[in-house]
Amino acid sequence: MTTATEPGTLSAAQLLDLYEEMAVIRRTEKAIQDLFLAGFVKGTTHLAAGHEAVAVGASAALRDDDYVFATYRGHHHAIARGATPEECLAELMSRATGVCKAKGGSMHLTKAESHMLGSYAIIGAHLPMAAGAAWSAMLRGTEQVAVAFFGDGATNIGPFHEALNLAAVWKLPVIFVCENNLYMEYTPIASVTAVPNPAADRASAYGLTGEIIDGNDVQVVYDAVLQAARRARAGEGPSVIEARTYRHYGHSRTDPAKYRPEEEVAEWMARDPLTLARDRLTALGVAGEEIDRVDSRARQLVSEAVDAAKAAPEADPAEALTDVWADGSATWRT
Amino acid sequence: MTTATEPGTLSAAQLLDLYEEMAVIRRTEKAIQDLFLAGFVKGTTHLAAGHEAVAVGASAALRDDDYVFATYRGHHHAIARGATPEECLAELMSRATGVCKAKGGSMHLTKAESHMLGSYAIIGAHLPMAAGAAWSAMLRGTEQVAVAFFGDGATNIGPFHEALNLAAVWKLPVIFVCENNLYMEYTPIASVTAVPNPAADRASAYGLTGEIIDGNDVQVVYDAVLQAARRARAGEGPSVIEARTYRHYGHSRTDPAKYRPEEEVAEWMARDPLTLARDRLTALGVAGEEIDRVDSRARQLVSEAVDAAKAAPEADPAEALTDVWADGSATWRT
Amino acid sequence: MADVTTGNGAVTYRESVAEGIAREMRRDPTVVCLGEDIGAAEGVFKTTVGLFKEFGGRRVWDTPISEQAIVGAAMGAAMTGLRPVAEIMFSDFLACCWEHLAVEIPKVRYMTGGQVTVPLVVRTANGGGLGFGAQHSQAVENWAFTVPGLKIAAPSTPADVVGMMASAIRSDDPVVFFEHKGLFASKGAPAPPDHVVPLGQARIARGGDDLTLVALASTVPTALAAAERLAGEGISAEVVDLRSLIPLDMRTVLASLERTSRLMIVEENPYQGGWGGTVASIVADEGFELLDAPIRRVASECVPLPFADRLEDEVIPTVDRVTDAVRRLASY
Amino acid sequence: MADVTTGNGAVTYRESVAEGIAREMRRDPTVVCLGEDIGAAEGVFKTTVGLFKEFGGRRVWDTPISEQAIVGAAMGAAMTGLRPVAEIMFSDFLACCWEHLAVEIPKVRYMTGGQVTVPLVVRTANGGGLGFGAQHSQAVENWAFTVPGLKIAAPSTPADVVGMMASAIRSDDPVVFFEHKGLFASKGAPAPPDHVVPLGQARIARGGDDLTLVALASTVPTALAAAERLAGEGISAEVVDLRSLIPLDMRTVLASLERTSRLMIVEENPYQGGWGGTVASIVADEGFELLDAPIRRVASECVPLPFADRLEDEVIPTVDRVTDAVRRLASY
Ligand SMILES: Cc1ncc(C[n+]2csc(CCOP(=O)(O)OP(=O)(O)O)c2C)c(N)n1
Ligand SMILES: Cc1ncc(C[n+]2csc(CCOP(=O)(O)OP(=O)(O)O)c2C)c(N)n1
Ligand SMILES: [Mg+2]
Ligand SMILES: [Mg+2]
Repeated sequence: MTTATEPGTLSAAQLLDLYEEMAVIRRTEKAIQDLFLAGFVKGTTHLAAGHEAVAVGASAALRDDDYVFATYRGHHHAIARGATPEECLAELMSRATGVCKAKGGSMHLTKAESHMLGSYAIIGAHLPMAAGAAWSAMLRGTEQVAVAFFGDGATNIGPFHEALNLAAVWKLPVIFVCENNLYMEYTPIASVTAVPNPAADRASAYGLTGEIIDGNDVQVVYDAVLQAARRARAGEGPSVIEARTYRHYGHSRTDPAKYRPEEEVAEWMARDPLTLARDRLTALGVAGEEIDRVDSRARQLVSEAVDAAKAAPEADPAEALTDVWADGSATWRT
Repeated sequence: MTTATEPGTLSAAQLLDLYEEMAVIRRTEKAIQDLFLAGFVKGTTHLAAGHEAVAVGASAALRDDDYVFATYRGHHHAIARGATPEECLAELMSRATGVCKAKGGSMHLTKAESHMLGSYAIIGAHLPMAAGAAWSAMLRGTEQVAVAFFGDGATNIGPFHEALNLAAVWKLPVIFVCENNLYMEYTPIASVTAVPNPAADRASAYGLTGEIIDGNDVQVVYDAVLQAARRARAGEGPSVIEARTYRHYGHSRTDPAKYRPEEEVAEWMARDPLTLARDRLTALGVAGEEIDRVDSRARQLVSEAVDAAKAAPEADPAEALTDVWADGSATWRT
Repeated sequence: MADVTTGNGAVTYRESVAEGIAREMRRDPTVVCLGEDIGAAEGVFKTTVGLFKEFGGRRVWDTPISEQAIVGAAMGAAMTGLRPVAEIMFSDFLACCWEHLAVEIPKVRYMTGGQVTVPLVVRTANGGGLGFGAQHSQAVENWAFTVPGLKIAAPSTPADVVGMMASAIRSDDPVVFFEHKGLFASKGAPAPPDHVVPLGQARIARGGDDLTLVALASTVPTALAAAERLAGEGISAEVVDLRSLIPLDMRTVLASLERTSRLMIVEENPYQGGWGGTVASIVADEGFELLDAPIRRVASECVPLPFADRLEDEVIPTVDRVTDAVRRLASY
Repeated sequence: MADVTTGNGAVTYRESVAEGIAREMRRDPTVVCLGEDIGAAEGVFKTTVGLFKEFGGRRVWDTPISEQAIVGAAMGAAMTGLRPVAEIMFSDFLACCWEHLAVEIPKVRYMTGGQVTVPLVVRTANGGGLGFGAQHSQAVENWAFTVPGLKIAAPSTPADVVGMMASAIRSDDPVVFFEHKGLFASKGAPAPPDHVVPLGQARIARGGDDLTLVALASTVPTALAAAERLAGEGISAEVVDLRSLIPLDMRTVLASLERTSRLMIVEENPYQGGWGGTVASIVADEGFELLDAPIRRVASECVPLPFADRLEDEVIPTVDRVTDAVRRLASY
C-alpha cells in the first residue's frame, strides 16, 4: 500500500497504484456477478462496485496494523486490506481455499492477519466492535486506529447511537465512515431518516463534527481519512465521515434496482470512481496507455483468480464441525 | 385535572390544585420510604420526590385520553394520571388491592383505564412504545398525544435513537420528556454522555428542536407540554423537552446518595418544586394558611391511604397463574 | 429443500403469506403492517406483494432499519386499538429487538395485573438451507420458546400459512409468526375462503404405526420425505406437524405414542436448547410408560450455520439423517 | 433463599465475585472491566468492590447505559488483545445486547474459519426470589443455552465463583457468567489461592442412592435443603451441581443415574424451553435403559415473574415443591 504523508500530496505513481486496486475490485465484483448468474456463487451477494474509492482511499490512508470492520457489502474492504481476489472468489464459490474456508461466504469476508477484522451482516453491529478495538489500541498504547464502514441505512439503528456516544465519551481512536449510497435496500434513505445527511448531521449529537465528502474521489477519501486518523492517533478522539457514493448494481443478488430514477443513475455513472481517478491521473500527466496497461493487468489478475478459484477443491464437509471453540472443536458436552 | 388553555394563564385556583397533587405525591413517596425501611415494601423502590412538577405540570397540560408511558421511577406519573395513593401503596405492600394486583410492584405502576399505560424497568424500552401509541392515535384520527417520560441516562441507549428518528420521520404526535436529574444511578450523567444536555442537544439529530426547561417549576412544565401537545395535535410532529430536576432521595432503596456534592444538593433542595409552587401561589395572592390547609389535606389523604393499604388483604397466591393470556389463563400446552 | 407440489391450482407458501395478511386487512381496518421495504418494494422475500397497492400507505408502512422501534411501536399501537403486523425481515434480527419481544410484550399484561392487551403479530423469515451464512440462516423458534407469554406459530403448508395468519392476527395475545425461508417456494393447495386454523392444534401429516416423528415447519417436508422412503422398507412412520409451539399440543403427540411407542423429534434449531428438549421431557415424564425405546432428537448440530451448501447439509436435519436415525430407532 | 453458611472464615458469594476478578486482574494486565456503575460506585450489587481502587480507571471503566456498546466494545477489544470482563447489571438486560451476544460473539470465530478468537466474559446478575418483578428477576441461562458458541458458567458457591471466574477469564472462548442474585448474601468456604475450577465439570454436592437431583446455581441450595429433609424420611437423594451448562457434563449425570435410576431436574428458568429439557432428552435417549421411573423437572412456572413474595414463591422452585416432587418420584 502506498501512503503519502500529507493530504493532497499523492504522487502520480501512488494514485496509479490506487487506481489499480480499484480496478481489481471492480473486476472482481463483475466476476462475482457473472459467477452468481452462472450458479457458481450460492446464497447472496452485495456488490460494492461503485464504492471502490471509499475502501481504497481509506485503506491507503491507514497504517497496515489499523483495524477495519465492514458490512455484508464488504468485498472492497477485504480486498483493499489485503485479501486476494482469489481467496475471496474461492470463498464465494464454496471452495476449501476460501478466505474463511467457505464457512463465511460473501457477507463475512475477513482477513484477520492483515487486521481486516470482519464483515458483519447485522446492520450496525460492528460499530461498537470498532469502538472496542480502538479502546483496546488506546489501552495497549499502540496508536492503532479502528475504522468502521457502514451504510446510510445503518445510521438509524441503536448501536450507531451507542457506539458514537461511547467513542466520544472515551475519546477513542475510531473513525466512523458512512458509505451513503442514497438507498437502504430498495428504499430511498431520505424517506426513513429525519435528517438529510444521515451520519454527518448526527455527529453533533456526540459532540463531534461530521464531514461530508465525495466518496467517489479516491484522493478526497484519502485526505479525509488521513486527517481523521491523525486526529485519532493524537488522542483527539473519533471522527464521522460521510462519503457520498453510489452502487452500480442492485442491492443484492439479481436486484435490477428499478426503483432508482434513470437520471440519478446516469449522473452517478458519469462520476464512476474509476473515471474520476483516471481524470486525475491524466491531469497529473499519466499517459492513457499506462492506465490501460494497469487496467489489463487488473483484468488479467482477476481472470486468473477466477480460474484458480474454480479449480480449487470444494469445501470439506468435515469443516462443518470445527472452529466453534478456540481449541478448534465443536464439542459442547461430555 | 385543571387545564388552562393558554401558556402562562394558570389561575391561582388551578395552581393550587397542582400544588395539592404535588403534595400528595411527595407525601406518598415519603410514606413509601418509611414503609420500605419498616419492611412493608419489598423488592426495590425508586422514589420520585423532587420530580413532582414534571409529572403534575405535564399531566395538567394533557387531555385525559392522552397516553403516558413512564419508567421504574414512575410513582409520580401514575398518581398524576389518576392512580390513587392507596392503590399504589397497596401494590408496593403486596396487597390484593394493588393497582396491578401486586404482580407489578413499584417499577410497573400502571393505570390503563386512565391511559397511563405503564411503567417500564428496562431503560429506553418505552420510547418506541410511546411512538407506537402516537402512531395509533394518528391512524385512528383521535388527536390524542402520547408522552414518554425518561431519565437523562436513557438518552444513551439505542431505543432512544430509534424512537426519535421514527417519530420524526412519521411526524408522530408524541412528546419525549427527559427528566434530567443529573445522575444515572450513582454516576454523574456528564461523565458518560458526549453532550452537556443529553436530550435537548440531540434533538437536531432528528430534525427537531430541543427545549431545556426548569423541571421544578410546575408552571413552566405545564406551558412547555401544553405547547408541545398543541403542535402534536396540529400534525406538527414530535417534541423533545428536557426538564432539569433533582431527586430528593437516593437512586433506589436505601441509597444515601453520598456521591452528590453537598452544595449541589443544597442548591436543588432550595429549589424544591413545592417551594417554587408555593412562591408562585403567594405571588398570586394565595394566603399561606390556604396552602397549609391543602398540605394537611394531602397529608391526611396519604395517611389514610397507608392505613387502608396496610389493612387490605395480602395478594392471593392463586393470582400467580393468571393474566398471561387475554383469556385470563396461563395455559401453554395441552 | 424439497418443494411440496400438489398439482394444478397449487399456490406457493410465499404468496400465501401476503394472501393471509390481505384477508385480515380486508376484514378488519385496525390491522396495519410495518417493516423494512414491505411497501412499494413488496418485501425482500416478496411476502407482502400487493398489500401496498391494495391498502395504501396508511395501512402499510415502510420503516427505517430500527428493529427496536418497529417492534416497540407495534406494541404501543397494539395497546391502543390497532392490530399491528410487524415484519422482522430475517429471524436472526429478532435479536435486535429481543428486549421488546422477550421482556416487554409478553410480560406487560401480566405485570399490570391484566390491565392491557397486546394483540400483535411479529412475522419473520426463519431458518436455513439457502446458503445465507451464520447471521441470516438461524432457526430461532427456540428463542421465542424460552419466553412465557408469546404464542408461536410456524406453519409448514400454504393453507396453514393463511389459516394460522388469520388466527394470529385475530389473537388478542402476541404471536411470533415464523415463515420458513426454505419453504417460500414450496407449493400446496390454496386455503379455502375464511380458512382459520386455530393455534395449538397439531396435525397428523401422515399416519403410521411404528414410530412417531414430531416435526415443525421445514422439518415437516423433511420428515414426510423420510417417512415415504421408510415406507418402502416396511417402516410405517406417523408424522405430526406441531404447527405451533405455544400453545403446544402435547395431547396429539401423546395420543400418537399410545399407538407407536417410539418417538423421534425432528427440529431445525440446535440440539442444545432446542424445543424438542421440552417435548422430549414431557414425554419422558407423562408418557414414560408408553415408550418402548429411547427418545431420539434429530436437530441441527451445535454450531453456527456455515455458508457452503455441503457444510450446511452437515448441520441441518436432512432426509438422509432422519431416515438413518429412524431406521436405528425402529430396530431398537 | 437459604444462605449456606459454613462457620468461621466463611466469605460471601458476593465478595467472591470481586475476589475472583481481582485475582485475574493481578495475574494478567490485559484483563479490563467495563459496565454501568462498576467503578467508584463498586457495582449496584457490590460485586466489584475494591477493583477501581486497586486497578484504577484504566482497568475499570464506567459506561453509559448502552448494553450494545458495552458488549460490542468488549467483543472488539477481545479480538485485539484484551480480555474484557463486561458487566450487564441484571441478566434481563442481556435482551438489550442479545444481538451481540447471540449473533456476533459466538459466531465470529466459526464464520471466519477460525481466524479470530474472542476471549471475553459477560458477567450478569441472574434470577429471582427478591421481589424485583417481571423485568429484573428472570433466570435466563436458557437463553444463552440456545446459542452454540457460548460457554455458560453458573456457580453456586463462593469458592466456585472464584475458581470458575478464573477459568472464564482465562478461557479463549466467550463465557457468559451468571451470578445469582439470590445467592449474593450466601456464605461458604473461601477459595484457596490459585483456585481454578474448570468449566464443564459437574460436582456431586451431596451423595445419595435413591434418586439424582440435577441442579444449577440457586437450585443447588434448594435441592440440598430438600435432600436434607428427605434424608429424614429415608430417601437418599444425590445432588449434582452442574456448575456450567456449556460445556455440559452429562457424563457425571449419567454416572449418577447408573446408581440411582431416577432423575429429577431442578431449574429456575421456565419449564418451556428450560435447559432441563435438553438434559432430560439426552437421558431419555442415552440413559433410557438406566431409568426406573419417569424423568421429572421442577422448573419455574411458564409465567413472567410476579412482584409479591407469595406469588413469586408459587412460580420459582422452592424446597417444598422439590421435596414433594421427590417424594412422588421416589415412590413411583
Ligand atoms: C438489523 C438488520 N436489519 C435489517 C437488515 C437487512 N438489510 C440488509 S442490507 C439492508 C440495507 C442497508 O442499507 P445501508 O445501510 O444503506 O447499506 P447499503 O446496503 O446501501 O450498503 C438491510 C435493511 C440487516 N441486515 N440487519
Ligand atoms: C437497559 C437497562 N440498563 C440498566 C438498567 C439499570 N438502571 C436502572 S435505573 C438506571 C439509571 C437510569 O438513569 P436515568 O435514566 O437518568 O433515570 P433516573 O433513575 O435518574 O430517573 C440504571 C442504569 C436498566 N434498568 N435498564
Ligand atoms: Mg445505503
Ligand atoms: Mg437521571
